[in-house]
Amino acid sequence: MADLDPWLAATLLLPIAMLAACGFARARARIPDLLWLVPLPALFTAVVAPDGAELVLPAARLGLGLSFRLDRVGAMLLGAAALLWLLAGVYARAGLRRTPGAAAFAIWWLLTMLGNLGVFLAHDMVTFYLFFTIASLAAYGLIVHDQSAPARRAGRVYVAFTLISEAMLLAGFVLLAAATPQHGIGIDEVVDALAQSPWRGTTMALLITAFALKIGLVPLHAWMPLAYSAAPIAAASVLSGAAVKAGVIGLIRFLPFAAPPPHWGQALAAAGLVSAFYGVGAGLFRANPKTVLAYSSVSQMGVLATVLGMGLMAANRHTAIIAAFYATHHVLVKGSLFLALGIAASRGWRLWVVAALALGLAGLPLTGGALAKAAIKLPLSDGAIGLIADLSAVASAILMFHFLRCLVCAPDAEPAPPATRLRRRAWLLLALACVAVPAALFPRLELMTWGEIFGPKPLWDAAWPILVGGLVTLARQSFYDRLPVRRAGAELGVDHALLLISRRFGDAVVAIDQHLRQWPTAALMFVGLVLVLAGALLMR
Amino acid sequence: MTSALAFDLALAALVLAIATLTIAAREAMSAVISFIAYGLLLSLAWVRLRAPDVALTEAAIGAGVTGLLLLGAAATIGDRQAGAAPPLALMLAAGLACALVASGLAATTLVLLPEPAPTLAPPAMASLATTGLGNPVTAVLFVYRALDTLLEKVVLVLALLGVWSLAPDRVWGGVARLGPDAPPRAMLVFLAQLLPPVGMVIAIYMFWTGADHPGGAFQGGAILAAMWLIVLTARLADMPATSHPGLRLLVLAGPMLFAAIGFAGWALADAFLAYPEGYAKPLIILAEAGLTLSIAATLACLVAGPATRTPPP
Amino acid sequence: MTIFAACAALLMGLGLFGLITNPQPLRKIVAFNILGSGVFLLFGIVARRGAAAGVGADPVPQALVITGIVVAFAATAMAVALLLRLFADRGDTRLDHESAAGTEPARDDCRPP
Amino acid sequence: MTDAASQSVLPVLGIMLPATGMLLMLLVGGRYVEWLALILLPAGLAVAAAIFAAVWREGHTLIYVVGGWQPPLGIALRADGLSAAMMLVTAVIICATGLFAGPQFSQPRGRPERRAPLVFWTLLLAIWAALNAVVVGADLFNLYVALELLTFAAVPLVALTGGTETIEAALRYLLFALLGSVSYLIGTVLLFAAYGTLDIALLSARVRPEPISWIAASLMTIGLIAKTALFPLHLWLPPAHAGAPAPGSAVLSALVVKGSFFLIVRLWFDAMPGLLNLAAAQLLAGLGAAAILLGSILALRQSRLKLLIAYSTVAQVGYLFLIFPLAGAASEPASSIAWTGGWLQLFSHAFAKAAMFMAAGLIAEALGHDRIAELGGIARRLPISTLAFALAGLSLMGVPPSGGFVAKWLLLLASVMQGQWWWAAVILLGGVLAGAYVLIVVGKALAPAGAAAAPTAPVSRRREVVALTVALGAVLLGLVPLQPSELLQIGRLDVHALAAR
Repeated sequence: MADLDPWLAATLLLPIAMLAACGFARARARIPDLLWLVPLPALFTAVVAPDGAELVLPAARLGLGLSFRLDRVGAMLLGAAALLWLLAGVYARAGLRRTPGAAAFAIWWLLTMLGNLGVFLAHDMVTFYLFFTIASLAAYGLIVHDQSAPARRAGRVYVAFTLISEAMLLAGFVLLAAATPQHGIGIDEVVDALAQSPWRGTTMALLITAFALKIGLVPLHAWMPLAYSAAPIAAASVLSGAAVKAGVIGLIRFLPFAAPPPHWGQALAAAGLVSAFYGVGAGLFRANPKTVLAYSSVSQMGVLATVLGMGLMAANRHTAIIAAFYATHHVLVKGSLFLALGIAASRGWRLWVVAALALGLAGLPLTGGALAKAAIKLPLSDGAIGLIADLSAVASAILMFHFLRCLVCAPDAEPAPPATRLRRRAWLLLALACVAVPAALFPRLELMTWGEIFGPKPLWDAAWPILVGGLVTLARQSFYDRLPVRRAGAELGVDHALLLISRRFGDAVVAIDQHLRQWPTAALMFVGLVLVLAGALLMR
Repeated sequence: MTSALAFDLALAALVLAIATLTIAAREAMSAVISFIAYGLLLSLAWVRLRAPDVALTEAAIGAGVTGLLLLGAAATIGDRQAGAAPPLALMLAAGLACALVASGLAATTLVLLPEPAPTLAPPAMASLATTGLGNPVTAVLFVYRALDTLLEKVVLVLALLGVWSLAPDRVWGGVARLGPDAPPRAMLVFLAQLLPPVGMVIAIYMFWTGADHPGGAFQGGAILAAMWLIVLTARLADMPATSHPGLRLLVLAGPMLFAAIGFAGWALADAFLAYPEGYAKPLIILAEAGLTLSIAATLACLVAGPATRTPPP
Repeated sequence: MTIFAACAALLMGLGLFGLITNPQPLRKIVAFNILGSGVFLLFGIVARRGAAAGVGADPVPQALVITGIVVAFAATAMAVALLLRLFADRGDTRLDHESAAGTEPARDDCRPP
Repeated sequence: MTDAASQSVLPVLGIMLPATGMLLMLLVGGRYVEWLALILLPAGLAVAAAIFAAVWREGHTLIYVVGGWQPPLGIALRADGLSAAMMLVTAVIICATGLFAGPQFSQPRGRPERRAPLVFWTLLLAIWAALNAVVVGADLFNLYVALELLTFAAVPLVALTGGTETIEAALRYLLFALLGSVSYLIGTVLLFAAYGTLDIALLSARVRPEPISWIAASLMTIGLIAKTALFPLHLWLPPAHAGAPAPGSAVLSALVVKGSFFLIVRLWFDAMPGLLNLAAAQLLAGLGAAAILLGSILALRQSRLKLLIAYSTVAQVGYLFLIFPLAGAASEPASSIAWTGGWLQLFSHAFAKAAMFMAAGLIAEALGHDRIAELGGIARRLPISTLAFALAGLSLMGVPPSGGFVAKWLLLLASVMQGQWWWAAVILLGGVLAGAYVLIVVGKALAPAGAAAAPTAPVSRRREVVALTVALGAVLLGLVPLQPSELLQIGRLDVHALAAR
């Protein structure tokens, strides 16, 4: 069966089966313990399934169905995400045991995972939209898990952003289909047909905005610090590490690298640059390590958007794989940094591991981050842009030093339950993967040789931003106490204002409705409509 | 022709005046009373429009039974506060809108209708012979458009079910209360003894003649219902309980008989609700007989309303 | 016939006005009946216009009116029964209770912290 | 209508089987009512399936001339592709509702007859007969009688629980529906006066674009809109649909409001093809758009679950009216796409809304209330009902694979292709708002129970499974192809040929 890869099928069926099992009370109690098992088939798929493995559900032959395909880009992200889901699942297990909301958490977890894994495999727009939506909506449950006021607020903001992103995505997809012969929905064919689309500009705008919302490009990032600060550590880890990559894979899949329309590359790159620096700037004023990491995500996704934008400008097909590689590293490193917050990593040798991971984001030599930075240097290598890339590395380094400082100074973000040995091992494994996975994948990219990485010049190139960052941090030390530290997402007082406005608006609508539903008004409206409709019909 | 015109003019003016009175009356009771007068006058208009069948129906059901129903309701509710009248601006807007609608409809009927008017009278008359009936309206009701009539009987039964369903749970299947609790007046009792035999004769005549002359099941049924209601109001007989199998059979026999004849037509003649050659008239009279009784029972029960007392043991 | 056509249109307008503006449901029901009889009269005019083949009025619209009158009566009966039940339960016959109290104020959990 | 058509008595059976069944139920009463329902529901489903199969297989309309009297004098019944699909969906939902309502409305053995069961089962069958009469009716006055049948069956269903609010809601519903009926009747008599026929097929050949047609059509359309509860004529719907018992709400929201909508489409697409001009089509869809946006916002603002669902119906009905500008224009294939999308929206909403009301009914039964703020922990106690609600909600939001998604996709595609992007914006915004109100409920249901959570009453597992199955029906509808359906075109007039005439 050429079109039915068993691993691929198992990747999706296992989470679904687990979800189905949640319908039974006895099974439901056991599910939280088994969460970590669920991404195993996905991990195998990513490792063993051949490039181009396909899965087409039978219904697809009738018309609408779901079709999946694994390629190198998808496999990298799928593997990294599955690994993170697995280890974060191990981590979550300890905290969930016999807590009242465990089953609900497990359901949201499984749904988010299902959506997240599926989105890397989707081969047509409907499938993509399905899994993208599942992951996005289910993440709401993870964010509001502890039902505290900040969590509910974060959930509300997140849902607003997500639903708007979904709507824009759907609009973009419909425009893509409308421009495709026979209104096909295969991702390859619609992206090819985009060049001839009469709505090319609108389509690009909708898709880029939708995915930018998902990856939190400034100014569409407002939900991200709130959500990651409010979510439990395990959830924040998978959301920031894995779930956000749905937006990255979206950009990779749907940007027309082969025949890019003018200006969109510049726009995306510019937005990415703004995000890259804004994230750092904003993160420096936060004290909560979770919030700092969230802003780091804003910044890192900005870097990624810049890479994709530059690739689009240059019509460089390789951009996809490079961006995927960078994202793969980010999956693992951001996931493990979040998990570090719950295992008392602020002391002893573990602090050094955290430091290596954190500075890896700035390209610390001999880490996975250095490879990731090296890979994206290619599209970013020319002149002024190269300088900006270096500056971004410096900025990342400064932010990460700040994070380390917050980690050391702040008490554990989630003191109870105590860090178990299992949790620490899971975390350590993940930290190892941050080096091992990029190292294993890097040669396959065939971008450059190890020699080009380990030469003295490249090592120096990677190291000096860290040194500069460290020096700046030391210099900053003296001001530290004077700096105003802001609460997570405080600049988002806007959401209160918006909430108030929408509440006013809602009240107005309710008032209108009550008025319209009075008998004389409604009956008069009836007569009025008869007259208006007759008038409209007579108007020829 | 001018005297006829003058009569029509006077009639129309009177109808409109009484209608205005009905709408504008201060008290519910006077509105209902003028509505009954309005209905009776309107049946005169129907006579003028050469529609005696409709005139009879309007008088019997539109004015008669409806009037009884509304009288009862008005007597119970009276003019108790039902919310304020809408603000003046809304009244004005409503007046304007209704004036627009009325003038639009008047213009439509007076100006836009085609000449010569399309009519189905020729085919209806041409086929009349095959039905054996003399009254084309009855032919339309029971032959050409029998499905409408059948469904409308179902509507009537459904309305009765709807009314019955408003009984509180504890008195379900009980007896409907009719009229005031006070003992009936002697005059009413006298009337209730005098009228029903006459009414029944008229009703039977109406239904019987309906095949060939104006009249039929509706009108006959309505008169029977009225007679029954008089008897009930005068306490000469008791309303049967709504769970009484006999009452339910009475209500349902007509529609079910009609449906059975329809299905028999499917089996024996060519089509559902077709009548076998030569048997049309007897079958229609049979159906009408059943329907007259059922209509009488249904209308009376509709006027009597839902049960208010528990069924007798 | 022209007279009755105008009469029918005016009756419909009158009935409609009563139906819209009268706050008392019983009066609304009466107004509905006037509106309905106006419509039926329109059928009568159409029937009369269709006089042909030796009959004074087209029998088809006449039959439709008879059906219509019965349906209107059924509607009246149901409305009156509902009204009487409402009156028995509540002692008044206002129809705007629900719209005044149906939509409750905002939920607590949506209030900004 | 297309020339090819075959005589079949099935449409008559579709009406008369439930109608006579209903009369029989009233006659026998008591416990026999449920036994009769047990026979009649599958029989009616079989008739609907047979009609569907016949139309599907033969590819043309089934016609029955009642009593052998050809229109215009007589009455014909016609089952085209659309009627067949409507009948099947109706039958499935009615049967599911019957299964769901079984335990709730059963007569105790050896005790006097109870009110609610007898009334419920008879009304269920009456609604079924009426809906079938509406979808196969081909005569405007016959359709009027069918509509009244539908109204008179729906109103007592609203008042079935007997609460004062429901009585008031039923009275408002009845009075407003009567206003709609009268308006429809005026249009009918005007058309008869102008063209001498009430038969839809004959009318479509005779009707001319002239003022009397437009006046008649506007009266009929607005009258039907009042019965469909399209904004701003929705005054009666929320209290009526929220006040009825759960199986009643399911049928009312899923099917009854669609009956009158179906007739609006019959009127404009079959009886008066090509007469709907741009301005009027935009007006109708504009009302639909207002319904989508304001209905969804109002749904968001409700504090009671059943009212939220009822307002969601107000919103979802709005989508149906987008069919007029999108499918009415002569621009293939966009208009066929919109046609399929519109009907799919109707079908999938029928399933989704029925499932939602069933689930909400079970939740209310378990908790003793349906206040959204206090739903915490219900997912633990009624996981199946919560899942049913969530799946139905996903269809309303338009998440694939669900009928709601395919419907929205096709409607969006059609509006983009016709350059009427404003409808696309409305559809998308409606999806966002639907997502918000569904997520609020599901989020609350999955949240842990509050400290003051009341003990829950037990709920029948079978009824939960019925609700879930109906919700799965909405999901399964998403497996139809993403393209115009041929079935729904069977028996349709060739509008564009007529427009060119």
